[in-house]
Amino acid sequence: MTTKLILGAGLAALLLPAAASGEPTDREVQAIMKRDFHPHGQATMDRLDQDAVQRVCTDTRNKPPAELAKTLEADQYKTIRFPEGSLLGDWKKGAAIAWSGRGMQWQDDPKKPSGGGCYNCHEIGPERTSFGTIGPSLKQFGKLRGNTPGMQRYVYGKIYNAKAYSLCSEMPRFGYTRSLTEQQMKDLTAYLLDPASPVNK
Amino acid sequence: MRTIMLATVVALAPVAVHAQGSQFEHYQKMVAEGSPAELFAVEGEALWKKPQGPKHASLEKCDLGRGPGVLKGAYARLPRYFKDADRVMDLETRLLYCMETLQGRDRKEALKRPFGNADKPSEMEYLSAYIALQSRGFKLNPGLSHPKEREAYELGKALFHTRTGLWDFSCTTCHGTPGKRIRSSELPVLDDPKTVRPLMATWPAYRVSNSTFKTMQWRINDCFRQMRTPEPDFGSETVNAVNMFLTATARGATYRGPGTKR
Amino acid sequence: MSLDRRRMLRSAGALGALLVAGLLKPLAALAAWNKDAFTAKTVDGALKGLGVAGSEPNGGLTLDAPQIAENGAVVPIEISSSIPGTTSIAVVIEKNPFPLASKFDFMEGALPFVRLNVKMGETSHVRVIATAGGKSYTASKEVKVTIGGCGG
Amino acid sequence: MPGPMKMRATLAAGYTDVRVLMSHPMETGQRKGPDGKPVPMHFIQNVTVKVNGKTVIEGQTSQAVSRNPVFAFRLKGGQKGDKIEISWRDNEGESNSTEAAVA
Repeated sequence: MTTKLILGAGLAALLLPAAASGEPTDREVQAIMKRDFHPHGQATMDRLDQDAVQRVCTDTRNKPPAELAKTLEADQYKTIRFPEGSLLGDWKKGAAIAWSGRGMQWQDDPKKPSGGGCYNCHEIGPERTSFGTIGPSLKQFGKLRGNTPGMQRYVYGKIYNAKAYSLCSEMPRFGYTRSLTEQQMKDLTAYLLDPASPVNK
Repeated sequence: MRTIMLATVVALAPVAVHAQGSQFEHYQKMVAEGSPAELFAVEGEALWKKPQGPKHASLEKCDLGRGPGVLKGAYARLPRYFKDADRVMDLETRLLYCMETLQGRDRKEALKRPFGNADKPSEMEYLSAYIALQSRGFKLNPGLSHPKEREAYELGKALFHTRTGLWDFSCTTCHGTPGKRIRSSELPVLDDPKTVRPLMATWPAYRVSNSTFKTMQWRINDCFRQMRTPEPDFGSETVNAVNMFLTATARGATYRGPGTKR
Repeated sequence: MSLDRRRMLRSAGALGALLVAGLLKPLAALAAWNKDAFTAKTVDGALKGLGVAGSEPNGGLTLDAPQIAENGAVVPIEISSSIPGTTSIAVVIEKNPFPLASKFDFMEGALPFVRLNVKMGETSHVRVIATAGGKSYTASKEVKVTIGGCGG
Repeated sequence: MPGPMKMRATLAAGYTDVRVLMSHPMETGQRKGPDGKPVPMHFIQNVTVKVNGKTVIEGQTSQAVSRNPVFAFRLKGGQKGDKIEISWRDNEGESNSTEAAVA
């Protein structure tokens, strides 16, 4: 995978003394972090390896040059594995996944399924009054946009790898990082698009 | 004297303040006024004076930057460069250094349980409450003149913008844009003095969600946990640099902690 | 059990009955914990336990509480009464499993004012009841309990 | 052994402002401990405020008062040096008290 190749270069970073003034380079920061962190539970050290997306977004403070963004977004899109058939799972299960903020942290049991933490950042269904505002409101998502196969593909793909659509998006790449399973992502897609879901009432 | 004056101000504050500001601010303000933080300072004082370790020594001769045993205003001047250790240290990193040098304690033993819980707060938590309390009324003024202090600041700034971990977060994901919330918690922008000052003026703090006292080393550690990275070492250069960046950004704020947080 | 002890218990029971009936009011009873009121699972039960038959709203009784609490484990509330002769203030959290949270009796030398932190399991009205001159007055406010943080 | 208490009593406009902190778990009986078993109910039931030896406030509390309780009270008038004593007693019969002079 292209992304992995670019990432490899960062791994070889050596600890260079930081300049007496001025911000340290990415490479120096990486080396310091590698020295200062330790693995804990499922949170292993490879999580500190910056890939191309993280590196470019860090370097450009989330404003990548358009051409580069386009190329890397295309790379990211190639990582998405769309399942065959309908992408609409069980919206009820999706609602629970959207609410849970647990999962993938060092104290979490890796055998237990992770949550999506969607409500941390998005307003979604009317049944939850505590929701974040880091991401856009997804209120009535399917009611406003319909649930055509194209729309299902967009939602599933965005959950799988948000960076394929907007390179420096703050949204995690849930499928690409194996944080959510195929079924969980289908359930979330249903929570947003199924006409029976409270989101669309 | 200062603490007593503060208490009076609180008591005289009009009841109807909540007309201004957000609904969340009203909660934050009321919570801050009824803080159990000082209970932890009582235990912290006893720990400060308790002989421990192979050298059977207390921490009373620990130099937090203003001379051995001087606590008044010491917290407000941290993090800073310490010549004896040849590095930048925040309060807890310095306390650890004193445990090792003055008390002769093994680093591993002293760090066995740096973060406590409601049933059993940690030594670091008690001590931080006691020491921070004695900086009330002092302006936050971390060291920024030594090259290593500037280096720590620059590293902290770079770390603040570094996208990392399984979920590609950086500090700015949550703390870079004004007016954002995570669920119902309002998120302060952490590279803007206006929003960092009130925050750094009240850490360390009694944290309602944990029902216990929490420190900056913990606060930063817990952010990395939620960023899905591996765990930063206690007292590491990374954590000290982030703390330095935040404190330097808040420079000039009058310390009024230890406070109370959600 | 000895006969003496049994007899003693019986008379203690009789004394208790007299106390409930309000026929005897020893000073010591003030310091007790009103078990009936505190273990009641309904607002009505709690009020009955407190001996409050009915209460009316009064502007002299003020309750300050946040409209939204980010964490139900600590909800600060402040109550004060300017109703002349206020002798007690009780705090009832309507949707808590045991609604009565506290009751304060104010004697000569104290102002009818209290500030404390309470736990709330869910969004609920917080109701305060003040007693003055044998009458009861009430004020209430809804506190929305929300969930802050990252939920993990 | 009961944890510490801390009290402050200061003269304000026409009254004495009293603030007290109590170290107490205030267990509801609903919470599960690290062993998975529910932690038994353990909470302060009575709080008493005395001024120069005379009781002025009798409080009764339930498990719904937050962990590490904080109370603020107001006393009529008062003068510097008045002795304030606050004590608590919990459902397990444990108790503690603290004293302070009005400043």
